[in-house]
Amino acid sequence: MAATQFVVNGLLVGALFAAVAVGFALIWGVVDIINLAHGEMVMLGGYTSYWVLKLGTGTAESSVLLFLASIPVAIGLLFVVGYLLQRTLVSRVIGTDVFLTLLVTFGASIAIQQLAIRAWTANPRSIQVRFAEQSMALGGIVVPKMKLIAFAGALALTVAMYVFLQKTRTGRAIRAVSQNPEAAALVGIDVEHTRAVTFGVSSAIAGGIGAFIAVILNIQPQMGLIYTLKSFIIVVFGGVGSIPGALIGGLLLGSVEELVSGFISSQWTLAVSFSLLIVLLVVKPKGLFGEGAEQ
Amino acid sequence: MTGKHDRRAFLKVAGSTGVLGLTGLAGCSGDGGDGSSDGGDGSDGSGGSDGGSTGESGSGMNIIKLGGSMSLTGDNADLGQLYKDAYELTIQRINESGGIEAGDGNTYELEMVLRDDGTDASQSKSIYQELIDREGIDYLLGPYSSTVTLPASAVAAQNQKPMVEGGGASPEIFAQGNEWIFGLLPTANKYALSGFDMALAQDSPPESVAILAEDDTFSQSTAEGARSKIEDAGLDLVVDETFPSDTSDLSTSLGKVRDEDADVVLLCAHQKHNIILANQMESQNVNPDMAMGTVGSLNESFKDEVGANGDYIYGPTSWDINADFEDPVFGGTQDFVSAINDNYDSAPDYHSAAGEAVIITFKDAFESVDELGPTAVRDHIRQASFSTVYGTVEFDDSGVIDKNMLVRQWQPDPGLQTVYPENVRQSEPIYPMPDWSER
Amino acid sequence: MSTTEEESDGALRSILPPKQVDWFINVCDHYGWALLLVGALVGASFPVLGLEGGYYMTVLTEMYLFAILALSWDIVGGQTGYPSFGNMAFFGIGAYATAILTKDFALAFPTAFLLAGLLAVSFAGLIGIIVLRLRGHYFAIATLGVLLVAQQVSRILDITGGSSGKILLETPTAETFYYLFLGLLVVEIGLVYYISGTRFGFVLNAIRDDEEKATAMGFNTTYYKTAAWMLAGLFTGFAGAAYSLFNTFIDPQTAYNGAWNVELIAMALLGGSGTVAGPVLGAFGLHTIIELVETYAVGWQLVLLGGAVIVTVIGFPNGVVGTLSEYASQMDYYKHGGMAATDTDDGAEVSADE
Amino acid sequence: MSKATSSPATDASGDRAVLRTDGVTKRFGGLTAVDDVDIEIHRGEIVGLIGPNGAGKSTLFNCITGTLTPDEGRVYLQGEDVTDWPEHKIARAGLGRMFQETRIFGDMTVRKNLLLAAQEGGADVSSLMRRPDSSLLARTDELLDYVDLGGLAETRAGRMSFGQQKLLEFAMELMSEPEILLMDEPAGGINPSMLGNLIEYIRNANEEQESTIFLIEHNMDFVMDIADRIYVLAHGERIANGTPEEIQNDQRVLDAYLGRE
Repeated sequence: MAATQFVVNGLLVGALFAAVAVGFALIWGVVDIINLAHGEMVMLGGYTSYWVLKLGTGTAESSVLLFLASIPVAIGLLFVVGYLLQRTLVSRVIGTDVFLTLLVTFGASIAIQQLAIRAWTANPRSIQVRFAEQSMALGGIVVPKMKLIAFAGALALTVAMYVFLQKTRTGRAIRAVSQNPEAAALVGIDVEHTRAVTFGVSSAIAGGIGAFIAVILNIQPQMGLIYTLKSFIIVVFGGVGSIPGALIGGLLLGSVEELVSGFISSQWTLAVSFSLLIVLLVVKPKGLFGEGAEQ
Repeated sequence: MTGKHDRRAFLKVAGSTGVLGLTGLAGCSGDGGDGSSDGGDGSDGSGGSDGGSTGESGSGMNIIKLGGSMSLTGDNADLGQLYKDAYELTIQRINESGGIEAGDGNTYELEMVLRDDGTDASQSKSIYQELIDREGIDYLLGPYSSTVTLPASAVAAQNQKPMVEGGGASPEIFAQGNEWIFGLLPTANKYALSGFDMALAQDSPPESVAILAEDDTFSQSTAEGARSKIEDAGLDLVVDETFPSDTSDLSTSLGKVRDEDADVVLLCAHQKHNIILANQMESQNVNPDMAMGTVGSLNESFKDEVGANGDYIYGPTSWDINADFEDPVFGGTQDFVSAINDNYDSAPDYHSAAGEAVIITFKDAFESVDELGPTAVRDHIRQASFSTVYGTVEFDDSGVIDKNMLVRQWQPDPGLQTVYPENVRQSEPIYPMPDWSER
Repeated sequence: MSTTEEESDGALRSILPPKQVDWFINVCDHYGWALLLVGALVGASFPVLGLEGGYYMTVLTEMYLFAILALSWDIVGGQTGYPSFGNMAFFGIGAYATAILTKDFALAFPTAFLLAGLLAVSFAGLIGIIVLRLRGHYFAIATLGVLLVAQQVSRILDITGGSSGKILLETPTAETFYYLFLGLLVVEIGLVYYISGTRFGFVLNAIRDDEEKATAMGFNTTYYKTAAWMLAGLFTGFAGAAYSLFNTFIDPQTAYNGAWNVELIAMALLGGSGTVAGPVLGAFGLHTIIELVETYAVGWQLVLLGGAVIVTVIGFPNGVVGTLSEYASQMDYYKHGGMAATDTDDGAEVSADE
Repeated sequence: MSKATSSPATDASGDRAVLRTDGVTKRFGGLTAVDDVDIEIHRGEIVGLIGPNGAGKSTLFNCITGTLTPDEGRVYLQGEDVTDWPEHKIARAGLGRMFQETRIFGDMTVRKNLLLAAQEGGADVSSLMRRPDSSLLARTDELLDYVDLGGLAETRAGRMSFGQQKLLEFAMELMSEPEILLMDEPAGGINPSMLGNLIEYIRNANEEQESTIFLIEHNMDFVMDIADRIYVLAHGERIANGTPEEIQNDQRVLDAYLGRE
């Protein structure tokens, strides 16, 4: 019984991790960059939604619909942030040493985080969404309604991303650039723009998830790193370039973490996830589901 | 205000490090040279060794410098600001009223050098070392939070400078045989005790307790104190979880609390986790008789974030804002409260009062010793006894104030109320707290 | 790997003729040992000349400390091309080892110090075998993982004092630490300088430039990179071993400080990674700046660190020393005909196999 | 163990083989990239390996060098079975390799590239921890002069042109004096004048130092000109073996390969 509850908790938040990781994986696959500032996009998305509600209504309490209405704002704004991040900074180091790309995004991460602290203080914030009953019980398993909504939202964003990549013109351009930038350029795709759009889309999804996190957990300027790390673990689990892989990886990571924290102690979750990561990297470097994690 | 003095200190520092900066960069390049020809200004030396922390101010008045670091940015910036406000206001009042008539017959103005440690323990040591060596400070103001205070207290001991602090409550700080540190907060292991006393005095006292503790030094000490109390009182400890500081989801732990049906939930953690607790208790449908957070559950910013979810939550405080203690600078507690409210944005709480008492502790010592000096001041503080807005200050042998916590509760109607002990309480505690479905 | 910048630097050329730079670098190269000796003597003379224990001694000691850390990082990150984000794990192990050995086991500091180094190096060997199989992104994040796990473990264990850490009040004098860090630094510079002129050093560089080719040439690269990694672990561990007592306090956050890890990478990069003098100069320079910022621009340190990292990486990826020597070698190349004796410029660098 | 089948036609008997493969087979998934291939190369020979794209030439090379381990069959270097040795050990035993795309160590100086290639002293720590002695330095200068890179010793290798890098790579192989040198398309991507130089260097090395060379090449003029003997692979199988003239007249080869061009 307890285990079921832990797994349910894990799946509920795991979907959020997965959606964040999908964007991370997309940037990794298409631009070949590990975006260490990806977690900051989650943070900024959360704050966007928070401030939209707070400034719009004077309080961070909101109805479900009002909250959901704030998400497109977060998504739109973060698209711009991601697009600009690529255009102004990341594009300058593409194709150089891996490690330089890591440092640039890490530098961006620190700077964004610290500026956020200066702007909004380090205090945690959260958005309150009111229901008559906050949670429902399904056969002894407690499921908070808002988490369920966030879960659905995360899945929707992930699926939207998938469809976008498969069905739209821009999506095809992104996939073309990911497979062969030179060839893509030859057929008339603006590679730089496409990469920036990739950054934008990935950041937008992260931003949308940030808004959900502001409701079900809380947001804080330094929250980003942990989401970046989780994304990395998930992508390695799922295999670079595989959206279904990332989704399964996210749900898996969420469940593992909750089981560890439920049966052992939450002090061990990070250690366990990273140990799993290292073992997996050594034993099965292409991920559980991936085709090409080889650098 | 201290702005004028700060600027002068600033210029002095600018001069000396300028030399360091230039020579530091002028190393040799090329393979093999280690370039250690930099920073060679032994002649400049440490500005402090000669000046001491007393000197002439511009107006001809003697000055005594107090120095310390505070969490002005970073995680605990809000609380750090409370100390800074209290320090500033108290020093300003002392100087306005003619300064300190010290035991050596001279009159001194106080000056404060306060650096930001960004709530980062690894900065603490070098900041204090710098204050002692370069600013020549002999009397140290402690930083906020136990993690930052621990290394700072070691610097005080090594340099034999007295440090009075109102922000570090871990018993570790006072367990080192350090004779130079004085703490104005009850040690962390006492934080939860009054809460239990209150609960046990109720008509239907609790039987089982759940502890959720953050894994930092302060929270672990509060949990430790609570555990022995639970054992002594014959209570049943049904959940005892430790979680890392960066956790932002307590739902699995709270699920256990719900499943075990604990009567008391004790969260040994800071403000961030109190916010999570308040929100997730609702979403996880956890209905204990009492929920208490050890630090950060009584701040206004906590209540702002959680709204009605914060109702009925308890928290300990070392100071009753409604009390009326005599104070040599402000007159009384209420005068202090209104002075802070008039001059600053944040409403005072026990952190502010402790900050005030830090300054008064030094003032009292300066006035009492025959000869100003770190050792004499330290010796006086050890046996001093005086009243401040914070209450009566007396230190025990390990250097901690002897004080118990009061308990306050967020109540829906009047707001924050002191509910324990009975002789000072404003209202009865609302115990047990109503279930979520009944709110 | 790295890009060359052929940008026209006409203005620079007139202020700083490459010839002079070339000459200067040659001098430094030829008299490397003499320069090191002079540097060591100058460093050693400060306390004799009256630098007393106190702020400046602390700052200098910390500069040496960071130079040791940056240079150690560079042995693996710069020379061998394995950028580690987890070097501070060795530091933490060294730091806790001396703290525990001196406080709980009452060992003398020198014994504890040596044991701590040994412990750090064994740990490096063990971890190296696992993580050095990974490349690029995977290596970087795996090392970060090692750092975070080590930190979390020290937070949980009792012997490390849990999250409270350990206060260490009985410590050697400030002068002792000054000389200890200076000595460590001088020894390390000497060693790295020597190695960079041996075939062992060449192999490390070869691994950085093209590990497959190095293997095809008959070098067991696992062996060399593990050796480099352990060497870095040794010096980082020693630095940590001295630091805990120097700092009189150690806790998980201080011992396994992720921000420092980035700081020391920035130092190596700023000075010029892959060179001997670069990381050392970078450490001296950046630490000075950080000290200044801490005093004057309180609260902006980290923003500046982030900005500095970005500017360095984008504008200056070879660092000071690297840029200078590249600049000087341009001279050399054109003097000998440069691209003249050439041919079709490739473009065909898309690797077909692998 | 050894099947000792089909020795090559031009086998000068008694001459021990420098390199011999015996039924080497490598599969990837369902695909057999190299199928039961026997090869034998003798001291002082220049042997070509040709075949259409995807014939398995590079895979065969990788099996020989130890980059890949063959699924079946053995590889012998100077009579010793090296099939299961790690790549670096095979290299150290005297097998040199030039990759298809030029691979030098771009961020190191030209001289360091050469010093690295020198095999003297082996790979044990004590010798690696010594600085290179003057005779070794003299040799690097000599070799650089020989391949027309004199004066560029202290230049960062990655700074040089593509052709110069190719020459450096070749000089590195001369420096290491391998028992046998495997070259993957040495003529690829360099201009005709430099190709002339390269042919001359290869010839000289072969004649003066008795170097043994095994090369993959698509440039037919080049390979017919330089090779003593040629193996032809198609679909992973060895379909022919003989002198350039024999190969040019072999119907199977024409069908499988030349005919298509």
